[in-house]
Amino acid sequence: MNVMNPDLAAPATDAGPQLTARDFTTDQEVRWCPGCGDYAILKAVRGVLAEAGRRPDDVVFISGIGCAARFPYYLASYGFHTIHGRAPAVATGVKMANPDLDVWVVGGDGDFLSIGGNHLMHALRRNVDLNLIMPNNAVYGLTKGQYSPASATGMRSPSSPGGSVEAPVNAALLALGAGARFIARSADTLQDHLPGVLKAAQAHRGASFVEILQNCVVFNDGAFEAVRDKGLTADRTLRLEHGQPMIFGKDRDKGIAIDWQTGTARVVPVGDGGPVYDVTVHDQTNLALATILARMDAPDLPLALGVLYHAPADDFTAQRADAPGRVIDRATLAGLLAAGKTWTVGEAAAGTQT
Amino acid sequence: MNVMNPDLAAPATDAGPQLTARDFTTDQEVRWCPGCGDYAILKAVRGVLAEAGRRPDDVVFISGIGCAARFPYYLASYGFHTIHGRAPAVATGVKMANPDLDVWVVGGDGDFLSIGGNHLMHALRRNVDLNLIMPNNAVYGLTKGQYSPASATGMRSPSSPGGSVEAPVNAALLALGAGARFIARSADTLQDHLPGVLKAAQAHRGASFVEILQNCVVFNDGAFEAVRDKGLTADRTLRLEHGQPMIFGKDRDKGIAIDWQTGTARVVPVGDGGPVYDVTVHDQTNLALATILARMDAPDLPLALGVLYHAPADDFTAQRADAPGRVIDRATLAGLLAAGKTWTVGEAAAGTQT
Amino acid sequence: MLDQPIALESSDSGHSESGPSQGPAVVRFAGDSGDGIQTLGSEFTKSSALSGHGFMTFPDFPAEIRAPAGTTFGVSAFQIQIGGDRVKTHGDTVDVLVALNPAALKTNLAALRPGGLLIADRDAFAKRGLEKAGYAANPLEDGSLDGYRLEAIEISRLTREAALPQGVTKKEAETARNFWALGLVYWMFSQDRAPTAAWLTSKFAKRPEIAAANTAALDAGHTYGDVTDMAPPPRLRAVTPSSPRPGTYRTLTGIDGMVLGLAAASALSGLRLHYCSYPITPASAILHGLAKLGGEGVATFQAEDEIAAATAAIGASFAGGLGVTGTSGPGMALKAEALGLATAAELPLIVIDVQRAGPSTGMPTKVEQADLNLALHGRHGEAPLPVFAAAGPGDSFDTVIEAARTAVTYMTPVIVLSDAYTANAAEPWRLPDVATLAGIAVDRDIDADGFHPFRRDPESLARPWAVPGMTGLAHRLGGIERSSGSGHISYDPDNHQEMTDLRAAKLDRIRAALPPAKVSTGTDAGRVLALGWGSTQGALKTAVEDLAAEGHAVGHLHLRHLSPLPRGLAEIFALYDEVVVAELNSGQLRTHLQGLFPQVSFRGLTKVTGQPFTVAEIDAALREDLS
Amino acid sequence: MLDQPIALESSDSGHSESGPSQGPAVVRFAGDSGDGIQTLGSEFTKSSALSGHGFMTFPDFPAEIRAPAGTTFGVSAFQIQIGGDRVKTHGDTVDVLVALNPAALKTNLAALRPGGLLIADRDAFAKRGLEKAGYAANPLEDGSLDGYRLEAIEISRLTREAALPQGVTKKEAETARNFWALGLVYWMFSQDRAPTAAWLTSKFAKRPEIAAANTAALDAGHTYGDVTDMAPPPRLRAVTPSSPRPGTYRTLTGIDGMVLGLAAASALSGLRLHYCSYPITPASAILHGLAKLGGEGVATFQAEDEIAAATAAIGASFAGGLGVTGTSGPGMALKAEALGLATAAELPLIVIDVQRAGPSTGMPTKVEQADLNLALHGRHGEAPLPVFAAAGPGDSFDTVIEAARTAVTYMTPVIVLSDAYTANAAEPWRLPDVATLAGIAVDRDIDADGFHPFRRDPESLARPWAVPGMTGLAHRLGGIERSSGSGHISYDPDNHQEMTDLRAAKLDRIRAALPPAKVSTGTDAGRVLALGWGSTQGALKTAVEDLAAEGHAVGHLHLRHLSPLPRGLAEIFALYDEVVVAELNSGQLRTHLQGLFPQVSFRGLTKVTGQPFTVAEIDAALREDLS
Ligand SMILES: Cc1ncc(C[n+]2csc(CCOP(=O)(O)OP(=O)(O)O)c2C)c(N)n1
Ligand SMILES: Cc1ncc(C[n+]2csc(CCOP(=O)(O)OP(=O)(O)O)c2C)c(N)n1
Ligand code: SF4
Ligand code: SF4
Ligand SMILES: [Mg+2]
Ligand SMILES: [Mg+2]
Repeated sequence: MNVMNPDLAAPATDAGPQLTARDFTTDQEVRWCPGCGDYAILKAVRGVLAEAGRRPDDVVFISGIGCAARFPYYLASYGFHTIHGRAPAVATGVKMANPDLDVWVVGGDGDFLSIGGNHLMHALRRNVDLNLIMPNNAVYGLTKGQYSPASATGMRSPSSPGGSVEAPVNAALLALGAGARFIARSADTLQDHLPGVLKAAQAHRGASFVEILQNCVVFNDGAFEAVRDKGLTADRTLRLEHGQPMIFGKDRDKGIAIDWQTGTARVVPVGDGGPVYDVTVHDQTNLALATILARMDAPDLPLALGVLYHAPADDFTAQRADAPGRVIDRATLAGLLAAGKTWTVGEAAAGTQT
Repeated sequence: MNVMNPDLAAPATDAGPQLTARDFTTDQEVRWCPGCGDYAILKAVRGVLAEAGRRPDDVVFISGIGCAARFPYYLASYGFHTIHGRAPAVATGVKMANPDLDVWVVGGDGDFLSIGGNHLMHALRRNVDLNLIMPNNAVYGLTKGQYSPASATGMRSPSSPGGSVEAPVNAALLALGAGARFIARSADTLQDHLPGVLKAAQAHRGASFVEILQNCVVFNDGAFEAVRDKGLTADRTLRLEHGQPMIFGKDRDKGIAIDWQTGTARVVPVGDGGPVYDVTVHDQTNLALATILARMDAPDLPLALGVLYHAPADDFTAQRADAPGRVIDRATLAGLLAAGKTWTVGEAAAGTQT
Repeated sequence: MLDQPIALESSDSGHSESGPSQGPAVVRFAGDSGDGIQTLGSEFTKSSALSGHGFMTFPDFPAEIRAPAGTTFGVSAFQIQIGGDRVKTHGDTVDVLVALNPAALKTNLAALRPGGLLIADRDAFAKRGLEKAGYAANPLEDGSLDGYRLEAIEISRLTREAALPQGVTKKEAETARNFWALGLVYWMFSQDRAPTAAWLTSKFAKRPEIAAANTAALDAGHTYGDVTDMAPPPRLRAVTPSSPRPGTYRTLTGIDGMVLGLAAASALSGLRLHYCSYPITPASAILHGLAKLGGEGVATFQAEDEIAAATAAIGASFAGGLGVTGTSGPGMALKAEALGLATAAELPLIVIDVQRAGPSTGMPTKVEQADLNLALHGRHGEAPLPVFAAAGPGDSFDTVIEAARTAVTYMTPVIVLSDAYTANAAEPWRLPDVATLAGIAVDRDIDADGFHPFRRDPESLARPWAVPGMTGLAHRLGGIERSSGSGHISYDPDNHQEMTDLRAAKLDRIRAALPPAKVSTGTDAGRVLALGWGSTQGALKTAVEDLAAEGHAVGHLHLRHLSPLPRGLAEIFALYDEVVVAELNSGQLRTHLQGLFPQVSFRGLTKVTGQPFTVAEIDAALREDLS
Repeated sequence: MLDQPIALESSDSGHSESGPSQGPAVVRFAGDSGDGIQTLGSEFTKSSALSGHGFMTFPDFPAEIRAPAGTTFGVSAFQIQIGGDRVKTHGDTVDVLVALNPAALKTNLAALRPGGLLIADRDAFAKRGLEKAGYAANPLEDGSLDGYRLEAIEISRLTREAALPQGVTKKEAETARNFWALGLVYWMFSQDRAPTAAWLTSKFAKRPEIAAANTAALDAGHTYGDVTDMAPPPRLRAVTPSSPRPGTYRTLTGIDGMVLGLAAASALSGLRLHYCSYPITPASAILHGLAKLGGEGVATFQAEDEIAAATAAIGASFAGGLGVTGTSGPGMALKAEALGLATAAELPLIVIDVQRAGPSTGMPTKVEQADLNLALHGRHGEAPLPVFAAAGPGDSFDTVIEAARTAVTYMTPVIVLSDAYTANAAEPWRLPDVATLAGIAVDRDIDADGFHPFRRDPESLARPWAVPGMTGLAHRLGGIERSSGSGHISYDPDNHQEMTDLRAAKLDRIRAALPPAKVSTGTDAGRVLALGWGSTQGALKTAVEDLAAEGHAVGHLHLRHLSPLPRGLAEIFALYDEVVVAELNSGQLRTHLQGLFPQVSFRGLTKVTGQPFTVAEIDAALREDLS
């Protein structure tokens, strides 16, 4: 099967002149550390916005607090750099008030998974039409390097000098558990991959969750070397495509076969030597498959990139009963005030019932 | 295969006289509505505690706020009725301070899944050795009947008179996503099932999450009729047993077959007419299978009860480096104060380095 | 036979044990949660209103959702004071108590004044009922009620006899006994049964026999008064019906006032209302009330917690809506950080706190005014914002509209305090003429040329409310300190001082536009000024009116604006020897005012029992100072 | 050549533009974040300490984690004041500024006093560096620095020449230039290089050539001062070394004080410490410091947010540990509800708030004292609890121990306020004799017979701290109002009043046990009392000392106990004409005190710029009142 993913088609553009990344660039000096992965993500986001063709005036970026959460300052759209962890809730309010806006939410792994985990979960569950992108550097960058809920067990940091004893959360799996209907993964430096994923997320109506592996050069350098190292990436990552067998490797000589009895994945040889028929075909609507893909990791398995799960459903604002622009008017108000039992007092004080 | 589940074996008991449910009963009048499902859960909990044989003095119940959260008042152990949503965090602190205690956390679907969702998720991820039990009545009982994150879409309630537009969270799936290692489901009235599940949860070292379907007679009566109705339950529920084919029905004539290609379950006939070999065997360590089981529901599928997923791992307090009872002493303190560079001022004011 | 409305004898008024009530009468219905007590109360209220009475009502629900029948903690009660215009509270002590079972008697008897009339259903005082209520002996028979005028009537039997012929079951017949009691009370106060009969007919349109059974019980109770030789209660005498302003009236609770006030703010501003909340007692009812208006252009959002509710409301305001969030104590504590953000970002936002007894979970259904400090001071950093308080149901409507006007005009969050008493109390309310209500101006005519998100209106100091979607006004807001004007991130020391001062100056501008403070009742100068805020208004006003009528030099001033305070307070305070600050906390406003008016002699009159002030308590306290 | 330590000439002292400094000298090092400025600062501090100087230091980090090299927002600085015992601040204005690049000059020049000595690395002032800093012309050459004494030295070249022979690369050689600069400054203050050389040797034990290169640079800088005809700075003269109390000393920051104080509280009480926190600037460093003690019997928990941190600490206390939670502004706002629970449940808990500039995210690295209101009042309901403030690094140690003692003795949460200044400032600290520190008594000797969780000690009003696991004491706590004694849920009105009063009375008991207030500096009575709290202590004390020395009738009183306030304040206030309350907010303590002491004339001295007070500012303000 080679099913076309409808969401990867170019989204509808508003009429107007062709925009460029520059149209989405503010005059604010970008203040991440030199070499920070956020630069590459910013570049991809600007490019995707330009291509999507929505006027900057109709685009909104909401963020919490953290290095990643500085995004709004660097994008010439409307923006709101709010408080730590609450961006998904703020964005839900924005979308309620104006469902026509293209609303993006940006937060780091601390912002989204630690203090903000519950808001993220509920935004996903409600399927609010937001593009939630999470630069995951598996560390608290802005507060100088403490381990985060996404950090590997054993990570040494100022708050875990003996090594963290906590199991990391798997962001994609968490999103699945919360009921998300669009879950994807990419990485900062993958400029041939990240834009496509972002475009698909934007096109998806409902909550789209995108985890972007991001290098923090200062506090967690090299945490995602497998993805970022040009030499390793082909062998250490799997680029998912809906309807395609899950094949990877520099020479595209390896495949992923799912053992359903145990719910685990293993690598099988492909091509000359190997039996191709073993390779499982990616079905982005199969949630059970997605849980297996989400958990694949080194050393034995490649990291799954791309759209892990996609199963559209009605989105939150579309389902809300009332017309979103409707405002109560004075006539209606008068009716409401007088609803129920009333009585009238005339010049003479006798009550009459209405 | 008929693998014995080691966790269903009777847990070790402390020396001491045999306890009864009465030993865990306080003098406080139980104040739930007559007919509330919480009575049955309380009964089961008391029974399990008595059987487990831990002294009431070593047992702690922590709860948030809600009808379900009143549990501690009715159990003659140590107890703490804290604030809405925060019970898993309070309990984490209790366990840190004294890992030897048998710590239970009780909260409703609002307490655990709405305001407390993040604390639940992190307690599960950290695998803190807590027994987290969640009476799920799919409604906010104590605040008089608003829909909850567990309520079915379309539920009419004081805060959703036109019907809720939100997709419910699937508690078991959420727990899976959070990385829980023991996930089970039962129901208030299933007194032949609930105690076993609670026992298994208690025996599991690490965070055990138990969803207990619970009838709120006042605000959501009959929400779980399929489970509670003696006539329906055999056909509408599936009792999972590790290593056993998933067979159900009054006449045990139906089985569950998983279609792995789509990640879905379907009902197949068993016995005389049907091909038994189609029926999938339950493997409680298969996370992908658990995601499918967690989502099975009426009208097409039976609700899965029992242990959905169980994959033990080191628990949080066991992994923490320091001896849990250790306290810094004065000698150590003196060393800490003098650590690093010091200098001494004698009677003559000249500094000398040490 | 009485052929006139009745009320308290004025001969016995003054300042006896039972307080200073003069004209009005206080009736209290009590029974099991399943007995339909609240229905009975609302029917009696309606009938009282139609008879031209002023009134104030207060329901008293059990804390448990549904306690076992017959237990003391399952008792539901409803109290109403009726009488002339002067009725401002639901009454200190009860003149007529209707007790439908032993538990109701046990938990409500303390409210009945000595010599008051007690109507009890003798049939309910059987062994089982007495046991459940914890009575060793039958109080109707053991002489323990000798200090009251007891009418122990076989209400159940009489109801059954009246209702059964209407074709209902025995059980259905018996449930009509609340209407039997209502009929008797109607007789006592010469009120019209027709509206209640009409309501029964429409309510049970599908089961006309039930309507008939209840109506028969109502009539039977009425007739019972008429035909027995039951004398009218000794202390009851003719009530002067009130002479209210002409107009159309309705019954309004504090919750209704908030709900309708918010709807009005939306209509008056043309801004879509976004009410974001997480259920909590007693604030939830606002969410319920607004949710019902979903089809009319009002949006509600039940968030996952109070922080999400507050921040979603902030998001809605950022996107151009009227963001409102409402909660009670514990939820208010959780919103502190979000309110700091709204203050920093200078976005309009209304935050309603329906206070309840604290600290922590406290007593969720009970009244207290102890969140004032939290409202005034409960944010990190210097984060000043306006705090208003609603003094009653009708005042809730006005206050919340003013809050919306202030929020939008000055681009600021505004806190509105209500409490568990005002929320649930009901009073007659004259409908405003919607056509003449002043609009709330929203300035969206912003020039993109030279636009800066923190360039201020020189008068109001408000920054422009540019909204996503507007052309050429894209900008970034944030909680990090912003450069005055441009809004860019700034760590400049002088800028921080300037912005801190500007945020404070906004409150000065609001203050300048407020109506000056005014003594509303009593004498304009003299010995004592009774100062209050919020739900204590009725009791304070009544007590001061009475004292002033006696010739005491005492005034009453009630504050809606707690921050900024209105102008003219110092001048008013100077006219009295002492200012007594009455509040249901340990003295929060008093301490606050003392800090601002060091020269004034303040005295605190406080109460922290979860109960409102009685008029008698205030009377006694003021009298102490006056003597 | 100088052969003596040098410092400010006293001839030019008094109250010139540059403030009232008299004996001590202020040195500031500034350079790029990558230049090792903080290392340089700590080496100079150590050397100063060993030379017998009193000192106070303050680092000035850039806000960005790692800004591009050479930019103004990437500049890191370190300031130290050294001199006699009187050094209590890091100094108002700088006597010697070392600027390693143009950006450092640009952002730090304003701190240098007119005529002060500026040492710049001429080599760094090339085209690229000047551009990055935004200089159009080279300030070293365009005359713009004429008001200072400029020493523009080719530090990079000289360092390279000294270091290269040690066998390092050119790049490695150049990074040693901070040590070259340090060598020169050591020469100026006649300080010993040996400790720094020793430190270099051990630090680079694995790369001896690096150690050698840095040591060579250090020596070269020193020699440069020695051999060039560089005159000593005109206003520098001999410093009298301080004559501190005999004992063993170390350098202590406010963070160190908190960390060690908590460790001490644990050792003194025998309670295992559970520090539960969520990272936030500047409080995170406490978590880091305690985490390092993981092997020593201290438990830390990095929670998922501040609410979890607070509630986990409450859980730890419930289970018998010493629960502590620490945070800064926004996190403090989030803990409000949890603190209400701890107050209601009457559990010991320490809550540290290292204040930073607000509102909202504000300016996270900057100092402010604007969370006082939040600490005093930021809970719903009546939820009183003690609030203490640490006045400096050493005082942090003492304060947090006292907080622990109070929490345990009275079964109450206690808030300890610190701030971004105290947290990062360092001073010399005399090690206490651990053996003689008073223990913190924990009473676990509870009789199961007649045990009730809310039966109180008649003296302290503390309830018994029964802990899970203890035999026969199983009980239930909760946030719903509890019956006095039994602790059962109670909605009884009188009980609620009683419990409210008891919670307030606990603070009275604490107050009774506090040492009475005391004027610490200046005259015991007179014109003006300068009142402060927290990190303003150094500046206030210095200014008042100077003024009193001039003969003014001015005193200084510094409050550690903000709630309850110590006894004796009213009496002290009465001895002065005016009380000036100095604080880094808009007047929070002043307004609070005015509310409690209406008869006292308070004046506010406030500053909200994110910067600490200078001595000169306080001097000027007090002088205004004194004249
Ligand atoms: C309420 C609150 N708590 C804590 C902080 C401090 N804080 C700011 S950002 C952050 C975490 C940053 O980590 P992450 O979200 O992963 O972003 P990154 O910097 O790594 O991009 C924390 C803990 C805060 N600003 N507010
Ligand atoms: C901070 C806070 N917010 C809201 C509430 C009000 N509240 C109490 S219980 C509850 C939800 C109850 O639902 P659930 O947890 O499902 O328990 P149930 O009553 O259904 O057993 C809410 C919203 C509260 N007590 N505290
Ligand atoms: S600290 Fe890490 S995440 Fe933050 S800007 Fe620097 S490199 Fe990027
Ligand atoms: S409201 Fe529902 S959940 Fe609560 S006690 Fe009553 S029946 Fe049980
Ligand atoms: Mg991160
Ligand atoms: Mg529930």
